[in-house]
Amino acid sequence: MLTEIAEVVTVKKYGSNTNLIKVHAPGIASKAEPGQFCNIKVSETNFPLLRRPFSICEVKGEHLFFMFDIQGEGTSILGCKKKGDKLNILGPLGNGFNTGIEFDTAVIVAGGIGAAPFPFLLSRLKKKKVICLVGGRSEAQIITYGMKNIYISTDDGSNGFKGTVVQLAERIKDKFTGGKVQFFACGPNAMLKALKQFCMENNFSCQVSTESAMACGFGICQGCPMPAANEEKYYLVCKDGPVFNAKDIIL
Amino acid sequence: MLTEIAEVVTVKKYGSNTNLIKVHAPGIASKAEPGQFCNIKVSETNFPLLRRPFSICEVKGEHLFFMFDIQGEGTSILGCKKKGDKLNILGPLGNGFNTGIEFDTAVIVAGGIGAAPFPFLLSRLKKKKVICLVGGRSEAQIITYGMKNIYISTDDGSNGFKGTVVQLAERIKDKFTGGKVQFFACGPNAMLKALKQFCMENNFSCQVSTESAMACGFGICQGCPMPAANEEKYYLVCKDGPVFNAKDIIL
Amino acid sequence: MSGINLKVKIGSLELKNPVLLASGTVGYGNEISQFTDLSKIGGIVTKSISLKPRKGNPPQRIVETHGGMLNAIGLANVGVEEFINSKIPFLKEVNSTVICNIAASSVEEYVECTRILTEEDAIKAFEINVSCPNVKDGGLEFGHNPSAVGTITGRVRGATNKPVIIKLSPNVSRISDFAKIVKSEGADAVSAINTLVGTAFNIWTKKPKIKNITGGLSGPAIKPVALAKVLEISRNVDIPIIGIGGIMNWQDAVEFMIAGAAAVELGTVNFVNPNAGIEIINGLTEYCEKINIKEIKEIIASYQL
Amino acid sequence: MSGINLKVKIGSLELKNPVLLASGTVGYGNEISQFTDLSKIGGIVTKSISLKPRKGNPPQRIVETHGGMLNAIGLANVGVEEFINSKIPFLKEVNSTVICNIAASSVEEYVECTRILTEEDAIKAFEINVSCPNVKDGGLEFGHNPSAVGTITGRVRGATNKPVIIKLSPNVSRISDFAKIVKSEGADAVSAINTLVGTAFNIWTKKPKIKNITGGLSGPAIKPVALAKVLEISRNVDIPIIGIGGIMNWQDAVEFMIAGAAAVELGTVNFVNPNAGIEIINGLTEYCEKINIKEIKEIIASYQL
Ligand SMILES: Cc1cc2nc3c(=O)[nH]c(=O)nc-3n(C[C@H](O)[C@H](O)[C@H](O)COP(=O)(O)OP(=O)(O)OC[C@H]3O[C@@H](n4cnc5c(N)ncnc54)[C@H](O)[C@@H]3O)c2cc1C
Ligand SMILES: Cc1cc2nc3c(=O)[nH]c(=O)nc-3n(C[C@H](O)[C@H](O)[C@H](O)COP(=O)(O)OP(=O)(O)OC[C@H]3O[C@@H](n4cnc5c(N)ncnc54)[C@H](O)[C@@H]3O)c2cc1C
Ligand SMILES: Cc1cc2nc3c(=O)[nH]c(=O)nc-3n(C[C@H](O)[C@H](O)[C@H](O)COP(=O)(O)O)c2cc1C
Ligand SMILES: Cc1cc2nc3c(=O)[nH]c(=O)nc-3n(C[C@H](O)[C@H](O)[C@H](O)COP(=O)(O)O)c2cc1C
Ligand code: FES
Ligand code: FES
Repeated sequence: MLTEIAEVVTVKKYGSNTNLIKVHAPGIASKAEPGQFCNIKVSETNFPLLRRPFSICEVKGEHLFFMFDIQGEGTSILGCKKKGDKLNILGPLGNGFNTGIEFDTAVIVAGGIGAAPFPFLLSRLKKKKVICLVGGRSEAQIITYGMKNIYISTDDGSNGFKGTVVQLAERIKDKFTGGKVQFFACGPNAMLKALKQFCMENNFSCQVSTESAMACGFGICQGCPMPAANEEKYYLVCKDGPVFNAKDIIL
Repeated sequence: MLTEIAEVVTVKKYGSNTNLIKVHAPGIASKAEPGQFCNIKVSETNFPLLRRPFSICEVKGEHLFFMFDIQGEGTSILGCKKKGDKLNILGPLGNGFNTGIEFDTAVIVAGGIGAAPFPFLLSRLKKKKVICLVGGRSEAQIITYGMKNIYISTDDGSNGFKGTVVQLAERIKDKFTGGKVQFFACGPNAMLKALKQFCMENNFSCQVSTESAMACGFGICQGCPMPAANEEKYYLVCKDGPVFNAKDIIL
Repeated sequence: MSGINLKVKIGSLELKNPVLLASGTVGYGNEISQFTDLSKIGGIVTKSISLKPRKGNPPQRIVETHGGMLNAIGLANVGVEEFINSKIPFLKEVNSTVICNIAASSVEEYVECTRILTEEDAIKAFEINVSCPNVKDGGLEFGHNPSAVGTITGRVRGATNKPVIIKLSPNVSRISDFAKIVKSEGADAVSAINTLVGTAFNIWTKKPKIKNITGGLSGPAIKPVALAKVLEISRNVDIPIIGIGGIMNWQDAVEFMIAGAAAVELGTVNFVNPNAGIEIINGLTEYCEKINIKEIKEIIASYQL
Repeated sequence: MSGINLKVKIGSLELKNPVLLASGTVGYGNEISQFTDLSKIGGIVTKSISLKPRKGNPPQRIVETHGGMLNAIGLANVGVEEFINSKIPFLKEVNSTVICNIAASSVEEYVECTRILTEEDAIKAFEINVSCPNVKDGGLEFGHNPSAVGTITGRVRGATNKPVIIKLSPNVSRISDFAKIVKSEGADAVSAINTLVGTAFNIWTKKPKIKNITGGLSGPAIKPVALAKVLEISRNVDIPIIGIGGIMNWQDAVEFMIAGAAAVELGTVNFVNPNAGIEIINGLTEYCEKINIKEIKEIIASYQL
């Protein structure tokens, strides 16, 4: 974990509301693991006050990529960055996906901008079988960047299966074969909750990257609790997560 | 007075810390008088919260020019504007210089960025004799943009007369001849105070453009009081000024 | 026009919409009318008036802070007589609801001002400022003393038949205790909040940036505090509330109404965007359409705790 | 090194410089030590400790506001025993002054915590949090009740020989009244301020954005209020003050010291810039050089009113 002043290299539009920013941050890039995130100060002033957390989307050499949707003031400012601008970045933060476990097939489940951490993860899964399920409200929210072997769902049916990405998983579950199957998911907590249910019923192991409001991003504010499943306590999303084994938490 | 969304045309550096911004604001441009000011929102967010007041430096057709020094966050943001950016501007505000009175020779006295309103004023004094006294802490603060027949003073003697611009006036006062002499001054209130003293002693009529912290710029907050000389009351700098007859106020 | 009804009532006072311009941030209406159409605004609360004119505090009176500003205007105002002679005529023409804000240094002065001004047809209600933090001989002590606030309320109540709104100070432990007292003394409504006491220093001169030493903090910085005060009153006292504090846009106005406000007042935003009132009114209409309600008043105190 | 002396004293407690990290914004020191060199910091105030572990409030616990943030952590902490076993060992190695903050729900619990923890050599002083706005069964009532605050102070005083600092609530009419009482009950110093009570609503769900309904407002938005409270105490009570509230940079720290603070605590800024403490310490040195003083303590309460 370190604080790095990173130079912006490019900001590219991807789809209607999604942006991909590339920054030069050799220190963080050399340490990052898939599923970890960075906490980014989007301005040099006190406005907005807090940093904004973003998953590490890709690492290429000394460069980091973040993929983000414009939500509010923080992401708007980030979307307006130009080549040469400086960003103050804390990272890499949190615990990423555990790929050290045994598995043969990875099922990726991404909801909307929840696609962000997967290009990095997939770059580490070159030797595995991979199936990607990508969901969104409608076609405009479908992000397949860096994915392969893709199945799509949209709530309104404008692209692929009509329904949620978890309903899609249910539908195509006979494809989840090929040795030991491991789910990796990221998206709104409601989606993760439904997916956890699906995985429990079908006996799939599932890692989820969760979201929470955050102030610090590294464990000092206690602002990001996630109820533990087996103990009367909260984990911290920023420090104990953002990736959890779905069965360890109450979504 | 109106609210106009003006497009930035150019931002140019003038000297080390001074900037000249040109914006397209036909509505305000058509109404502006020398010595009036505009209250500018430098960002589209609530940070910084308040508008920033700037004298109208020049009007050319549908364009307004403002000259400003980088002081703090507001002027820093303004200095970073690019062609095509939009600025929300209130103006023209306040009472400008009164040029409808009888005089033959105009003596301009400008301290530092106090030079800002004079290019516009001088464009209206083409038929008068004009003498310009320009002062600053040192050479870097001397702004002669749009001036003519110039005498310079610096506190440290790095350019022109060594001393204040009012001491310079004292030194060269035998040049203030040619019919009825009218002073027009703008600069820090301390300079204006000394100049008022000088003008009283020498019987020159003097108009001063004053400064004050401002919230609204058009008379609703009562934030910008200026003590009246002959009555137990305050004028408002934004509404009754910023230009006053020096003898009417207590500087 | 959309079929949305923006009318609200503050006791017996009907407002065509819940957006008022706050005392001290709109003067007597004339200057701001050059930038906005006051006839569309729910109501105008005039700058605090005292019996005699007040010169106000010496400069510097204001300073910007992060997300806010401090002011110590010192209730500069023209006094009751000049108000009637030169300000009311303009206000009569405006076609908005005029609420007259009164600030005084003694109970007698409050009563006297009310007694004189209640004769003016143009004035539809009174807002009694017992909470200005910048006047040394008045305001502060009143605003922090429940029995003084009660007395003023009762006496002003006796001096007019028009609706009486008491503007409460936020610089107290429990603002709802004050709301209870003013309700029991006959007030029709409360407005909350006035500014928070604050200060700022120049680190080179070591002097306060404001001549009066302390000033009142307003603007978006104080919005969370103001909302909590409105909610506290709403949960504890059955009295109409006018919500004030840091409202910059229609979303903020909605937040206040959800927290319990029957109407809102816009303060500092007027300095930055003198047309904010109308933009907020338009935003409220759109909000009603989006959440599919016909009358804005349905959202008052609609919080789901 | 420059010849500037940054040492200050809070009663008998010597600090190598006046910059402390505030309770609840630095945890127990371990996480932030990855981003900053804690041995350079004047002192670390640990997260409020209660006798038994506290789980804290359910999410959502925090929300950003303009220039600030609301939090309702609910004093999540590991409890005294675990604190001693697993946190103190790290703190011992840090080479900074450790101040232990205690929060409790009863006078007895305050005393018990102090009695146990005073045995720990690593702890150099206690900061007693009587003002956390987010704990329903404790904090709030204490913090707003002068006699309760007095009782806690006296009893804690009796339980330790180490310096006792009482952390005051800003959500009261006159904070200096509380400072007077705690002084008379033997406190060595006060710290001011804790957070302001605030709230925020989601306008679509009509629910509070924070599960606890209200939270504590911190950050630059509250700086003017915090400064005014520090100044009020400084002008009325002769007791060392630790200034807290919205400090983001060394200029802010200087402002607090001018207003009366003998030291300052950094809160929210740690989340944004975990190295802020050291940057501020460097800034203080430069400031002393610029205004040509040898000892930072000369600026304490140097206001020119
Ligand atoms: C571990 C983690 C990883 C994330 N990765 C990504 C990513 O790769 N790409 C991406 O687009 N988004 C990601 N997000 C969400 C992203 O942080 C928010 O979209 C962003 O903070 C919104 O900021 P804003 O100022 O634009 O929005 P605003 O709505 O103005 O934000 C206001 C406040 O709410 C907080 N907030 C708003 N939405 C969220 C949210 N969904 N999660 C947490 N806090 C929120 C903000 O931090 C801020 O304090 C991630 C969140 C977390 C916790
Ligand atoms: C009528 C009038 C005309 C002006 N014309 C010009 C001009 O043409 N060119 C120019 O460079 N400057 C001019 N100024 C001063 C200019 O407004 C300030 O330099 C500017 O507001 C500083 O903003 P900031 O955010 O960069 O500085 P900051 O120091 O960060 O400002 C903080 C706060 O102090 C206020 N403030 C700071 N300095 C001044 C000041 N000197 N006068 C009033 N308020 C101040 C700001 O408005 C703001 O609220 C004028 C001021 C007035 C009142
Ligand atoms: C410059 C200024 C002057 C004010 N004058 C008065 C006043 O005369 N009487 C009064 O009751 N409130 C006065 N107020 C308080 C406002 O009416 C309002 O309660 C406060 O500013 C909070 O709202 P805001 O955050 O929207 O500004 C004044 C506020 C400001 C900023
Ligand atoms: C997330 C968070 C948690 C806090 N927890 C505590 C606490 O446990 N005990 C305490 O005395 N103060 C606590 N505080 C208050 C801070 O110590 C400090 O008084 C307050 O935040 C104001 O300072 P700031 O504006 O610099 O943050 C907390 C503040 C924040 C933001
Ligand atoms: S975000 Fe601060 S502890 Fe997790
Ligand atoms: S700046 Fe508001 S009255 Fe002058």
